[in-house]
Amino acid sequence: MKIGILKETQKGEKRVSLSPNISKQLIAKGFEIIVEEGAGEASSYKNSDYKDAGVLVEKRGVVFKDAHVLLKVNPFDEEDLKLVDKGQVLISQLYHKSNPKLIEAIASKGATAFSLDAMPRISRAQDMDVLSSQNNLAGYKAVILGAYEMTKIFPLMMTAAGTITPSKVLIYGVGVAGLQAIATAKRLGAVVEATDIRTETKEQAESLGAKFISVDNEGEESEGGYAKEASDDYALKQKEAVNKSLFQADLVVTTANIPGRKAPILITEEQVLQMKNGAVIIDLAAAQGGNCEVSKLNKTVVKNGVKVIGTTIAPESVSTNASELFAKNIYNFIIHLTENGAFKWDLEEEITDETLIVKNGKIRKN
Amino acid sequence: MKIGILKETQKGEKRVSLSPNISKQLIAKGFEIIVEEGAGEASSYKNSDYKDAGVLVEKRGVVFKDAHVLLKVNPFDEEDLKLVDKGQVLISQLYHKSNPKLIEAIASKGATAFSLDAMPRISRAQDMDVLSSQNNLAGYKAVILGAYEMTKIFPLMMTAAGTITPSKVLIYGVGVAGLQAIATAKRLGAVVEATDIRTETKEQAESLGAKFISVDNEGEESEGGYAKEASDDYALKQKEAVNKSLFQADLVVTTANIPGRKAPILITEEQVLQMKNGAVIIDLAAAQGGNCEVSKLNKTVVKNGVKVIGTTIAPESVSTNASELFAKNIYNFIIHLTENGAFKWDLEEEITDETLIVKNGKIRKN
Amino acid sequence: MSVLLSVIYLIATVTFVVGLNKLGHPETAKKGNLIAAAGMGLAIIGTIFIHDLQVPIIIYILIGAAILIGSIIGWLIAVKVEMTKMPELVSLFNGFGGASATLIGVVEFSKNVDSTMQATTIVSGIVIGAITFSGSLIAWGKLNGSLKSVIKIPQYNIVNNLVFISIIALAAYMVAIGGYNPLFLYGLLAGGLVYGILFVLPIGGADMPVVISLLNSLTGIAAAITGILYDNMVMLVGGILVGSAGIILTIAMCKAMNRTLSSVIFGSFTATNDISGANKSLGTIKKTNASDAAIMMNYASNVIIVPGYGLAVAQAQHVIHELEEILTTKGVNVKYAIHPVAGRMPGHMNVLLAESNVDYGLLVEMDDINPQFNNTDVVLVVGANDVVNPAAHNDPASPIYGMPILDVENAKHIVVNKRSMNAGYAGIENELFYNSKTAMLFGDAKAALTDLVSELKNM
Amino acid sequence: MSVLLSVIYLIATVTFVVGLNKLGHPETAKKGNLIAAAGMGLAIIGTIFIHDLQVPIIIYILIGAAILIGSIIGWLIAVKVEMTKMPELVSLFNGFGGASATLIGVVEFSKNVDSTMQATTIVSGIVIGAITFSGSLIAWGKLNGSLKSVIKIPQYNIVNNLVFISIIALAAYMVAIGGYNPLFLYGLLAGGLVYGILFVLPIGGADMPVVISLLNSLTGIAAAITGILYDNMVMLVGGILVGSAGIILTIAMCKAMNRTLSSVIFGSFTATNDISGANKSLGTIKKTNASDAAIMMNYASNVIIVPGYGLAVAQAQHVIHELEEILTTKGVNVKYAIHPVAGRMPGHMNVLLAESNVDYGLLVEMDDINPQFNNTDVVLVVGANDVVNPAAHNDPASPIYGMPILDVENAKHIVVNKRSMNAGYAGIENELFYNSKTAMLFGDAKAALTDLVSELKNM
Amino acid sequence: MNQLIEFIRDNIQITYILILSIFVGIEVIKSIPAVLHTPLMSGANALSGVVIVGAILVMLHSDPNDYLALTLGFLAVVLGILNVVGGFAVTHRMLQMFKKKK
Amino acid sequence: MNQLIEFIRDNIQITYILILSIFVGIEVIKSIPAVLHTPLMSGANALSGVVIVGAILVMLHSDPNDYLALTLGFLAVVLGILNVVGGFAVTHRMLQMFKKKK
Ligand SMILES: NC(=O)c1ccc[n+]([C@@H]2O[C@H](COP(=O)([O-])OP(=O)(O)OC[C@H]3O[C@@H](n4cnc5c(N)ncnc54)[C@H](OP(=O)(O)O)[C@@H]3O)[C@@H](O)[C@H]2O)c1
Ligand SMILES: NC(=O)c1ccc[n+]([C@@H]2O[C@H](COP(=O)([O-])OP(=O)(O)OC[C@H]3O[C@@H](n4cnc5c(N)ncnc54)[C@H](OP(=O)(O)O)[C@@H]3O)[C@@H](O)[C@H]2O)c1
Ligand SMILES: NC(=O)c1ccc[n+]([C@@H]2O[C@H](COP(=O)([O-])OP(=O)(O)OC[C@H]3O[C@@H](n4cnc5c(N)ncnc54)[C@H](O)[C@@H]3O)[C@@H](O)[C@H]2O)c1
Ligand SMILES: NC(=O)c1ccc[n+]([C@@H]2O[C@H](COP(=O)([O-])OP(=O)(O)OC[C@H]3O[C@@H](n4cnc5c(N)ncnc54)[C@H](O)[C@@H]3O)[C@@H](O)[C@H]2O)c1
Repeated sequence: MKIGILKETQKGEKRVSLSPNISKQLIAKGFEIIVEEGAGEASSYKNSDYKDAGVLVEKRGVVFKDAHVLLKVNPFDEEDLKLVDKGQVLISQLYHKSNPKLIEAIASKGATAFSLDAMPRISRAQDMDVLSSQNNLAGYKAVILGAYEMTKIFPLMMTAAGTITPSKVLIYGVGVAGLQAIATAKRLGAVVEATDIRTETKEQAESLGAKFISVDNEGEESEGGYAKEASDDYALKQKEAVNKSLFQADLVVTTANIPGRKAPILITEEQVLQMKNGAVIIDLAAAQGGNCEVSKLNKTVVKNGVKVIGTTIAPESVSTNASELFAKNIYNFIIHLTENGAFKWDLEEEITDETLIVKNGKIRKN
Repeated sequence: MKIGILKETQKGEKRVSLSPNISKQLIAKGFEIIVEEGAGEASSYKNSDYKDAGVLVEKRGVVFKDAHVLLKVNPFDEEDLKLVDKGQVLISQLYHKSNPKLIEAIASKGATAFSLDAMPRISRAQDMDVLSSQNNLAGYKAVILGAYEMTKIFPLMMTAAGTITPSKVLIYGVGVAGLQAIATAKRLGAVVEATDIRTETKEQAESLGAKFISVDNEGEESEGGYAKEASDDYALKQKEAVNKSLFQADLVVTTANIPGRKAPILITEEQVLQMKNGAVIIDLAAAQGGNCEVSKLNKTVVKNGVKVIGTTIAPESVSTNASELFAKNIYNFIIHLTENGAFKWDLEEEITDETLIVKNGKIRKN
Repeated sequence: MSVLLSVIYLIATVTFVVGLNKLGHPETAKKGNLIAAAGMGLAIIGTIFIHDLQVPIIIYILIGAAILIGSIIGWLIAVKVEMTKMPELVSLFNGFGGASATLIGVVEFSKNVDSTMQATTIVSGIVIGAITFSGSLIAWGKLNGSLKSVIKIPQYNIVNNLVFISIIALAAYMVAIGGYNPLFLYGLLAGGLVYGILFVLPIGGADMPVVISLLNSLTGIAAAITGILYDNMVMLVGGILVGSAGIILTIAMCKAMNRTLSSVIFGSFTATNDISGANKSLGTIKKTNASDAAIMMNYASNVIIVPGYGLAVAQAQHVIHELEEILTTKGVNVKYAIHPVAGRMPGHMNVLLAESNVDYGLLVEMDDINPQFNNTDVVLVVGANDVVNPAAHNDPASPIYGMPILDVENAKHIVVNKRSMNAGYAGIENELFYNSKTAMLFGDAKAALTDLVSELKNM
Repeated sequence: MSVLLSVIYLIATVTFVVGLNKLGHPETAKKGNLIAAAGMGLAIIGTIFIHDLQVPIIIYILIGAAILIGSIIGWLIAVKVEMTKMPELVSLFNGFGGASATLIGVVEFSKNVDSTMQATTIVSGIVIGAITFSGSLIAWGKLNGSLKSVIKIPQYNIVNNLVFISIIALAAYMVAIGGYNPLFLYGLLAGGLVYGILFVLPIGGADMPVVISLLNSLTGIAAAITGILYDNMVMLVGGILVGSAGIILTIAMCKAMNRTLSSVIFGSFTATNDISGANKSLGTIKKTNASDAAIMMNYASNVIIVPGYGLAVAQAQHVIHELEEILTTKGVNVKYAIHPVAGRMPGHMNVLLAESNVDYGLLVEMDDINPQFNNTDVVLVVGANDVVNPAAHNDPASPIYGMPILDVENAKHIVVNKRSMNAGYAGIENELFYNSKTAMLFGDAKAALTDLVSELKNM
Repeated sequence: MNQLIEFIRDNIQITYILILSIFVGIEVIKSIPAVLHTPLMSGANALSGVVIVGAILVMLHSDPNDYLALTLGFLAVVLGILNVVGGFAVTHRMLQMFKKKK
Repeated sequence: MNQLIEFIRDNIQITYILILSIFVGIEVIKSIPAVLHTPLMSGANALSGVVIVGAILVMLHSDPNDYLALTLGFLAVVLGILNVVGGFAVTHRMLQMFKKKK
């Protein structure tokens, strides 16, 4: 079975779906691997690194033609699909719930597609869960980015030239990214608060040293580890509970997502206007529409002295680690889907079932 | 006595020499204060903030004309000096040892000048020591900048998608900035090593959790808390001792300075070429010529995959805190130099003696 | 009594005190046992040979034979029996001591009832000895499983008290009338035996050690009473030592089990203190305490710590580092086994342990540490659950089936610290806790580890 | 002896044991003292009134008068004297006890020398009592300052041993001949007195508490000997208790001072163990240990911790947080006073304490905390030096003159932890360490704080 | 009560010995670690075998023709020595686990 | 040596009492905190005043005309009671510092 690694085409993306190191491990398991020229460059993997690992380095067209399985980090786009053939298996993050057109296009090609972001949130799937591995890095980098953009420092310092009070950091959404953001901000000495719709996250946030802002929660249950969409009533209560902290915050990191939907708006423009001069908001949900009303993807918007940075670029900016982890996830996933180097899908099995979106041109999920 | 706050003119500088808050304290002590329009803007102090503190907000020319004492963060430049009058007292960082021309210019004006960077390194002077207060912030921000620029994360993480090894950080120069850099990198979970010519810094570095790289040191003594210039022999030994760590480092922060001289070259181009692909060097000594051979002030140079960032911009980038601390230093200094709101200089006294560079047109130090 | 014998008895008494004292510290306990044993040997030999009686040779032969037989049997039993059977053995031996006291009383009763004082000592010796004997046998039976269930006697309390009162009454009457009356004697004997049985029968097996300690204390008292009878100092002092030390020990044991003495004795009538979440069908769990766990680790060569989410919840990262440090200074080889999904976010354990400055070199990844559990003496699992759940290997129906776990089961001993028997993130039972190698150290991780550290410091 | 008196004595003996036991724990010590005192009162009253002698009323009056006079004087002295004079008072009282024993011996020697046994007891009672008496008086003199210098006697060792041997010889001879001989008696008395003086005279003032404890133990033995003479149990047991407890206490006190008993007794001949860097001209420093410092803090209401560079060097940030936590749980109000230049970089203490998760709210800036030292019971200075150096206020010549410092001198007690008397960054002496309120807790900060924590845990 | 007083009068020293022994027993055991509970109990059990001394005395004082007394005495000695030897041996084995490493 | 043996023979119970008392004294004091050293020493000192009992006995047994004995006895009582009362009182004052707060 031949696996093809494609170069990412999305702007700003520096990752690659398979690292030389992991490729080598797959080859040892009996797979063949082809990589598109220069695919690893932005993650500091040279073509020669791939060659040394036993990977064929080829032009883009060759990869599409020769590979049975095509790997990407980001969703396949129109350009890609032109080159896809019937019977090929596509693996990447497809965000199928918000991308019905893409899914139809794949189906119309008669291809098969697995979406990595559809991975169920169960313990044994954790080593294939790219959302986990990438959001984790995103949480870290969001805080670093925030610290970089701020004109204040994080820690408390009592010095001869006066006392610097610690920065106040507020985290919306205590998922994987939110937790890592808490940990990072806390390490740097900030006073951290966090809030989430799922009540079980209180203990988790506290276990990392953050203060949790509880919002009265009636019936906003979670589903399979993911949050459901919040009611208007909840949104109102949340604002009330969080506003005091928000208006004092020096850095706000928002990470709230609802799988398959637009990200909820948690900070309105009106709220931004009441924030501290010099505060920074890092909106990690920008790609899903943003948690902050004023944020624009990949732009820095300054509103009344508040910098609002809409980004998803965070994990890509630690591309070396991000690519390593992504590759390891892919490796585990491929091993899960194969037996002795050939596909063997058990559709009764939760992981395969949930991630297999299109099977030989037939859409299974939407 | 009227004290004038000037707007900084150096490119990239965001600080201001006196904050509204500290101005208010000085006014309470009987001083009058004038501020140049917009001087505080980049540190997020509005003109109205100054007004509320009781400070007069005036055009540039008016400040120069009315004030007895003129305050700046950076050295007075030619433009400034044009407006300076006989009998005025200038206070700022003058770097008089490396700026003999400036000192002569001031003297020729018949003015008086105190240089804040000439502050003796004694305990009771610490609350007037701007080098300490600013370098401290620089050390913090240098690491944040480094973390931002790197494509790796700092901490060790053992995750389902594999283990991320901790980043290795190497600090040259364990002065004020170096110590804070150690502390910050350590907090973020990096493995930190440090080296310095002064042997007493070993214990200090270790007290912050860094490993100290000792270099055989024969006769490279320090003077009054500052380092002397190193011998060639020392430089050679240093390279030997540090190279192994340098070639493995993910982030290098250099802070080595010798007061009144060019900064020593500690990392040659040849060494940079042997460093890891993706490594980052933050050269905080860039303004004094840099500790790294290839670094250029305020530029990012990429050499063989290694990013070398020459900067002094670090403290400015935390302008809010930096201005606060700077102001507090100035406050303490002015209180030290005055009695009941009028100057009273005791030239026998170490602090006054060391910082008073030009007295009524006569150069005292060089 | 000859001076020599007096001195010998005196020395024996001193060895008893010194021996008991040394038995109270792990480092010296063995020595203490030997010292006391030596003193006892001395006292026995002295008793046999130093006296001014005219004793026919046959008696010496009999005594010699009795001692030989008893010694050999005692030695063999003690050496042969499995380690796990030790407590029941103690109970058995204790019963023999009680029986011996009773027999002495029986013999003496027929000979020496001159004074009220003597009568009192003899009669109480008989009763106490008999109670100890039958009680110890019941305890032994319960521990070795021959007496399985808790036996409920109807109207237990009334029957019990009636027997007790009758014994006292009979004894008092016997002392009062003074003379020898075999009927009364055997009545008394029977009463004591019955009361011993009644006393121990309703107490649950888990509480047996406490009961044995109590009975042991009684044997001591019986010995002391016999000592008074013979005006024999070593018996008197030795017996009283055992008696008072035994009572204190009994109370200490109750405390260590978090119970009161009365709740042990009357325990079967009150509610049992179940641990929330414990699943009876998986078997029983074994509880331990900080002191025992500390000693285990103190004497181990290799200890692996498995941190989990509970460590983070308890914010016990600083204490666990202290524990690791103190063990290391004691020459124990300590490592942390970091499971990739321990905690609630990737790298959760790393953040936590970095905060307390744990050396990165001590953190070992799952794949590297798993082969090392084989020669690990003690694994300390702190607030982890799913990541050490063997269901991941064994139970295809489990939601974590197929997830790699830390194979702590391969270690010699496993100590698990958590607050209750509640499940972890995956919400499933963990068989590991019911493993015979596992001892549960219940409590908040911070408190429990702090206790461990201070126990270790005192060693 | 009447049964009642026997029982009374028995009860008194028990109160002595229980009282001593309770005296060993801070919480119960007061009660222990009262219990023992009550027992003592009982024994005295019993002795006076319960006997079958025909005693003329005049004797009762005399006894009553003596008791009244002694009680009033004793009470007044004890209540009036300043707290700091307590140890010398103990010495004085102890001397009186010894004198009492001697006097008894003197009286009895003229009456009751029937047997060797009696002679032995009486003679040794006299000698021991006399040694205690004169020794205690010398100790008292040394402590209250009347006997200032260490007095060196030429050929001390030889003289000392000669006196000792003469006493033994004379005593043995007196026992051997048996009869009453006033000359010998007073010779013996004089010998004892001289030996007591010789014994204590060369020992330095700082070691006096140990000597007092030793003499105290001797008084106990004298009392016990008198008890044997009268076949009086309460004296015998009470005296022995004091004797053996006193020896153990003496050894414990030596240990706490890091000395051996022999080095105390022969101390004046061996080198003194100076602390490196201590400056004699600034006065003397007072050393303390973890246990005392812990008790001080345990019973304080407000404690302020002053961390300095040494805390960072020792990496003791985690332990200090533990200390703060345990004090807080004990109801003590704990804060950290952060000097702006403590450590070696701006914010050094903040980084350190944040690492161990100390609540930011507990860190108080210098200007805010300085007024609070006034009502602070204990300040614990850990590895700080320059930032608490009063020279900044007092000494214009000092390099730190004019620097604001933490005014720890205003607190009631100051405990300073550092490794030696070495200077800090500024390289100057610190008078604070010689302040009478200051006690030095020497040692690496991590080890010292760990000890403090475990002491506190055991309270 | 009367008898108690009588006993005390006649045996005042024994009473002291009794009470002091109780104190020693209590003090000696105070605050021992829980792991040692079982070995200590076992050790104390062995000590309680001191009753063997009484059994031997019974034998020594027995008339060689008083078979009942001899038998009972014989049994008492056997049982007593069982307690002693078995007790110490078991304790010793239990304490094997406290071997110091290296 | 002979005398010791003699003493032991005649006073076997006293010997037990002696030895047990020594043990009790040792055990009771073992491992007390150093702050309590001084109060404890003071308390023990007060207890050593038990010698007063002997002094009283001297007085009780004295012939009312034996002035020497009476005087010495009187002195002995005064000194003894000084030791007792003063000792306990001083100890009590020392222990005032261990008041529990609140
Ligand atoms: N690492 C990740 O990225 C991640 C993310 C999401 C989910 N997960 C899942 O989380 C689980 C992690 O496994 P784990 O073994 O670390 O945790 P776990 O299975 O959740 O078990 C934690 C145990 O700690 C105990 N505990 C809680 N608080 C405690 C305290 N204060 N003191 C002592 N014990 C305490 C709890 O028992 P008591 O209540 O009885 O004390 C609980 O059983 C896995 O199932 C994993 O899949 C991991
Ligand atoms: N904060 C800043 O930015 C900065 C920068 C440069 C200089 N300084 C200067 O540094 C000084 C700071 O004052 P400070 O009071 O914090 O420190 P310090 O005056 O330097 O005193 C520290 C003391 O800690 C003790 N110590 C060292 N290691 C120890 C250990 N392991 N355990 C216990 N004690 C230990 C040392 O005494 P032993 O050797 O006897 O143990 C020493 O006297 C000031 O003079 C300040 O001006 C400050
Ligand atoms: N067991 C496993 O193997 C496994 C693996 C990965 C993740 N997880 C768990 O799954 C959960 C979701 O993780 P994620 O980071 O991918 O989630 P996510 O990215 O979908 O969302 C981030 C967070 O935002 C929160 N959120 C959504 N709407 C909100 C609102 N209106 N207000 C406030 N908060 C809101 C969510 O509750 C979630 O915590 C986490 O608890 C994570 O630990 C489990
Ligand atoms: N006592 C006080 O009041 C006070 C106040 C501020 C600073 N200080 C002390 O003064 C000292 C200097 O501080 P700074 O940060 O301003 O110094 P700096 O900025 O002049 O130099 C930074 C560091 O570079 C080191 N260095 C110079 N040449 C080197 C070489 N060839 N190789 C390696 N290292 C080299 C120096 O030793 C110094 O530690 C520090 O120890 C600081 O703690 C004391």
